[in-house]
Amino acid sequence: MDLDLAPDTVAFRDEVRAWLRAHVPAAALPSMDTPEGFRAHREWERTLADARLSVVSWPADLGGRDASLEQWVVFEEEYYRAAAPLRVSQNGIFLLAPTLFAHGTPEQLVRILPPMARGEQIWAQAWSEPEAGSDLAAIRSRAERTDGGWLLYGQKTWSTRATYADRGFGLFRTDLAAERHRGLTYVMFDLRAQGVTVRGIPQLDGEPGFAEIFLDGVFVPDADVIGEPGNGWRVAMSTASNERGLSLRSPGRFLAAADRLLELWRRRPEPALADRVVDAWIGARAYELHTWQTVTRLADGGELGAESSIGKLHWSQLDVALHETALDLLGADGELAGPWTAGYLFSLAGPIYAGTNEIQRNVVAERLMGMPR
Amino acid sequence: MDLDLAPDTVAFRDEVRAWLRAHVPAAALPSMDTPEGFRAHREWERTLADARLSVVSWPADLGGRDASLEQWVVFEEEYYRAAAPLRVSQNGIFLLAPTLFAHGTPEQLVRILPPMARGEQIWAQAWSEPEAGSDLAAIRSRAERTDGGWLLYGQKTWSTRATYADRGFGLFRTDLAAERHRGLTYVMFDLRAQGVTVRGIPQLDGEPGFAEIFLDGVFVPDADVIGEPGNGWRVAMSTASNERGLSLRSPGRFLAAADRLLELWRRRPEPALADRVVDAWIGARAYELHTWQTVTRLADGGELGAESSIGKLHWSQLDVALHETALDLLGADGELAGPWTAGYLFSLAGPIYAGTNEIQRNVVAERLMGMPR
Amino acid sequence: MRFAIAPEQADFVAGLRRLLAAADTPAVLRASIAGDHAPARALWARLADLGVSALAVPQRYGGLGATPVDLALAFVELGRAGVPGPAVESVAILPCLLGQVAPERLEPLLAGSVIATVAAPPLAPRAADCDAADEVYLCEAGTLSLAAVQRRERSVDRSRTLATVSATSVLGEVDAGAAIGLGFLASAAGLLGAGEAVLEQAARYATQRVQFGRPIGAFQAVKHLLADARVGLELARPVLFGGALSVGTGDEARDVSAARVCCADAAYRAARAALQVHGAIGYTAEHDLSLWLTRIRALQHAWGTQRWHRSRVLAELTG
Amino acid sequence: MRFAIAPEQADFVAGLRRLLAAADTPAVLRASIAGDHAPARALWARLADLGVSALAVPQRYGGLGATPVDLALAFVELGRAGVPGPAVESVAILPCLLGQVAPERLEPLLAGSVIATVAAPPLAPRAADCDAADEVYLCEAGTLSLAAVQRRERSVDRSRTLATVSATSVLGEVDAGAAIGLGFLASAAGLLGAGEAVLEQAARYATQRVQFGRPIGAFQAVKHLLADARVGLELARPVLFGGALSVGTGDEARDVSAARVCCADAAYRAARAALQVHGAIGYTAEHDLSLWLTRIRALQHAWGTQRWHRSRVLAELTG
Repeated sequence: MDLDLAPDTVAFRDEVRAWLRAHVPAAALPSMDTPEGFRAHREWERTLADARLSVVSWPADLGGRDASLEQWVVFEEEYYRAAAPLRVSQNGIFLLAPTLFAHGTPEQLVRILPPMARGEQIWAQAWSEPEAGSDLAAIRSRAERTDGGWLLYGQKTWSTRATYADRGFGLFRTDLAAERHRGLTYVMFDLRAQGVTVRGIPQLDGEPGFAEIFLDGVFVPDADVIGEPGNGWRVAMSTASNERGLSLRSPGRFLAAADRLLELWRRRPEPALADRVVDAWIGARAYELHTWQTVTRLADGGELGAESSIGKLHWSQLDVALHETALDLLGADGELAGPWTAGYLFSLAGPIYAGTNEIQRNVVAERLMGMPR
Repeated sequence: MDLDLAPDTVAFRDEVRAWLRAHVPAAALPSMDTPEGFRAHREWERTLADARLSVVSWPADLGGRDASLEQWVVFEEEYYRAAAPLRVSQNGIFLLAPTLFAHGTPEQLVRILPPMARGEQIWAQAWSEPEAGSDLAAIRSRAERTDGGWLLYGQKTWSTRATYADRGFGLFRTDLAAERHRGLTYVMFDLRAQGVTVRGIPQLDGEPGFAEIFLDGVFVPDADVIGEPGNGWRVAMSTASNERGLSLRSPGRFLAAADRLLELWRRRPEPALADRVVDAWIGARAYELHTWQTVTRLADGGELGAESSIGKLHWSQLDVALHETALDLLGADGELAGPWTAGYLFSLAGPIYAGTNEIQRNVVAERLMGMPR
Repeated sequence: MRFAIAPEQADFVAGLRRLLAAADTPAVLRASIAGDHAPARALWARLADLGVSALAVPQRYGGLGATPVDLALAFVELGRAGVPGPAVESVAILPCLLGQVAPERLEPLLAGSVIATVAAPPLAPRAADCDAADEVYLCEAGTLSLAAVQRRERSVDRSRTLATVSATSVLGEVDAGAAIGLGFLASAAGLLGAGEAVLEQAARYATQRVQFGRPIGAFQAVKHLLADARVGLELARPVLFGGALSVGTGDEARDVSAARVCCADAAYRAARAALQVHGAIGYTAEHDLSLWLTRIRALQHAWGTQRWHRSRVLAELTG
Repeated sequence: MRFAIAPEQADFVAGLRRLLAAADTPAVLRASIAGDHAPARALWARLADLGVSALAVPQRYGGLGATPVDLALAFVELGRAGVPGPAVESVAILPCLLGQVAPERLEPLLAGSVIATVAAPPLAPRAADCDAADEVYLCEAGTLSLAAVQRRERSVDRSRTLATVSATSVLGEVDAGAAIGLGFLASAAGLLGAGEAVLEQAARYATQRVQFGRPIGAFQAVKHLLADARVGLELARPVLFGGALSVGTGDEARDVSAARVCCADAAYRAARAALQVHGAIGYTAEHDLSLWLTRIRALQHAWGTQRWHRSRVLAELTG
């Protein structure tokens, strides 16, 4: 048992660290939920791609570096520590790409992934619907068979990034007679296509971080279906597990936030809040070590599975508590709009999205602890 | 709106305070869950009764003082502040007596209550059964009709005080064909009668604070049934509401504990625990003020009802948190057996007995907030 | 001992609640967020007609000289409805300050024709809602001054504007303790009302929203989240009025700060529960819930933080 | 980077767990409570045969010189099984102390023929489990001494006896830091194991106990209580082994204390959840659960409180 990075990981880390030091913009980019911020973030993806740092874990021929999981975790840690820009491409690279690697055709891989890696196509997820939030199987949007493809009808909501993104992916009902999980098909579609209407939904901070998508006879060629028609639920579950697991919430994010909290504590110590500050750091460290444990298990051929629910419950609660502690340390300044309140508002979504924490607790109790359904 | 005690309450409080100062034993009595402690506590009940302070809220002709609810709360506050002995008669005076006042015959009142008031008869509750803990309606013990009365069969458990008490009360199934809540009868029985076997159950602290009761053809005369046979559930519910509500957990208990916590804090301050100490005091104060609000409502003819669940959730969690804070303040001394660990172990039962907190939360959500069952 | 509101107080509350229920305060708040304070001013004028702005003005200056309990009752309703500020400042704090050194400035305040705000560093380093106010004051080191805005800052609650201010002309020396104490009480009351409002919204939503074939309120996890939040609010309410009754007594510092601690905690817990029950829709600025959520967070930091009030209670208890 | 236990470590754990599963530790603990330490001694002898008592003894003195990870693995199992003490003292702390000044006293310790305990004021002001020990030491102000019991005190865990001790003969000056650091690690590991044990008991009970016509584990409130406790334990385990790997590095103080904080918190939360799931039966001394519940509470206070370890972590992070 050890926590020593492999020599090539150390070399990779040093390269990443040096590159980030040289290239991360000194001033934060504008919010990616504004038009100018979206453009700036798209350009940043291009800059990353030019250094072959936008999708390090992908194969080299698709724009990546064949980085190991260990290297990926280290990359993320360096990335967050450098306070580099948020990834506007994250829905594509962390949700859609793993699905394509698992279920996509070779043609899909070479067509879809390189422009994704360069930020030329930004992807939005389209999971939820008004009546299907936590209950994804209640999806009503449908895809009707047509010549050479499908016509999409219906409404998606809480579609992250969709306000300004290029393309979307999600599940559509192709067999209306089938019950719940059955008869769903995994589809990629163009957000600029005829029949698509996108309406931004302002979040707590007032910016349209997600959107509603209305689909009225939107044509999608067969080439843009992932996996077999009717098999979308199984295809999506591999993505969902990725969303909840390692990919979207790398420990680097929380370690960097905990470091900022400690910096705040040094400037404004408050003995009565000491234990909360310590617990935030310990919580971030615990998630990092838990991730290394998972990385080792996956490297040994293990699966992420229901244990990803444990990670999600932990980081989502840690993130809220960490930011609450920061706001409390700030005293009267705690209500000022700024990085800490932005991080706080963002953290509040953690216990809700990617499967609410109530559902994650059910998963832990039922699948890992044998409780009856 | 005011919190000013009525003049006669002030006079009563002064009398009680002076009497307690003169009579509360300097050294704590031995635990009432030991034979000698039980005897000592029984004698203390007699001492209280001699001063007409054992059942102040009862009518004068039954040993009380016709004290108002306001006076009763003040009495309890003084009692706990004086660190007077725990009430070995509490199952009788707080659980059975309210039931008798509501549903008993005049004959039962004069026969049962005066010896209860003087500690000559100590009562044990016999609610739970092995298969009926939170789910009281699952009771299986039964009472069979016989000449002039009933024969009790079955097993009761978690019967507080039953190890050394004189008599018990509880629900028995009299109509075996009836479903769950129906066909139950409220019965008083002699713990020394033929056919009764009592087996003490040691608690976390090792003392037999509760017991199992085995009943094998125990004769009970008709005179010892409360209310109509088969109507026991309704009769019991008035007691249960009392158990959860004002009676058993007077605010004085928590105010006194919070004062002791503040005393501990003065001796061993620890800035990192400051907020927990404050919250314990505020929590006790909140429960006191909440109780005054309830007292006013009841004085106006209101009912306790489902709101008692709110009080129970609050005090049971407050009690645990307060004692945990004390143990943490004690540092390495926190594990030493003593008043704080005794109070801590006692507090752990709070979220369990008298309807688990899970059930109380259901009650609050369903009956007070309109959530579907 | 009668620890319940009197019939005439209940009438006042009912009247206020009726007015506010008809006022579409979410729309008023959204206008404030957009920088249009006219709807807020119109609402304030109607509240003034009902006497809200005159509550804390002494009778000798034409005000109602209402009790702290009445003030708290009013602020519970303002908080519940989400009335934009500056309410704590204009209604609870400034009447007491101005009465000491500039009673002539009270008349337009109680009539509701002037809305005012005040900063009181270091406790309240910025004046809140100065964009909606006609007058800005600074109360610092025992001196009350007229003040001018120096630098505007944004609050996490987008309907609030904060500003650092500097004195332009000194009005005189004041004893600020009593005034700011009323501010603490009003702040506690407003938070309790806001907490009650979000929990009611959440409970309503839980009976309507269906997932997995049932209203989500049928799930025990949702029930228990709501129940725990309810317990917090139910216990905070008597502490608020206990604090109101203590104003002017030796227990004021202890009991008013205890009220503020309880009400702010209970409101915050209710807000977190309400967001979790609503799920993603609660996270949107379009949903009214968001107006209360950000406000409840912001107000944790206004007129003393929870930490500041807790240490004040502890000092009173052990000092 | 391989953050997982090796196959030979897994074998050692499996062997230990087999031995302990067959040992009826609840009966052993009940005997200790009754003052009969013979069953505990017999169990200790069997553990010594498996090498447990030799783990932390350096190889040059005939011990196994095991890694801190191995030590932690063993203590997780001792904690899970509820093996009576003095384990932290005899197996983790004293080998390192005695090696410095009295290596001749190591041999019976590693053979398991002598069980020993130690007090280290002010952190550990009393020697634990001295009634079950053959030797009592005092480590104070950098000096290790043989000691005699002065005054016995009871612990909330009735299977533990505590005693203040006084030095009878000085053995020499020691550097106690490394030894006590191993004690912290062992204490963390024991708590993690105890927490895992109570949560497993609770999960088993929840599938068996029927109320309202269903196993109580089908109720969401019970599921969520168990799930939250499980999350705490699952996150504490890697922190424990992270701490073990840091022993001897510059991060030891930070990482070992972090491990102790996580493991003790997670165990305590699991204990509270287990009691709530069991209901009244969990509150009885007759139920085995009670043995773990009181032990987990007691151990929050042994070898540094949670507060002490948290402030140590913070000092390391910000010092």
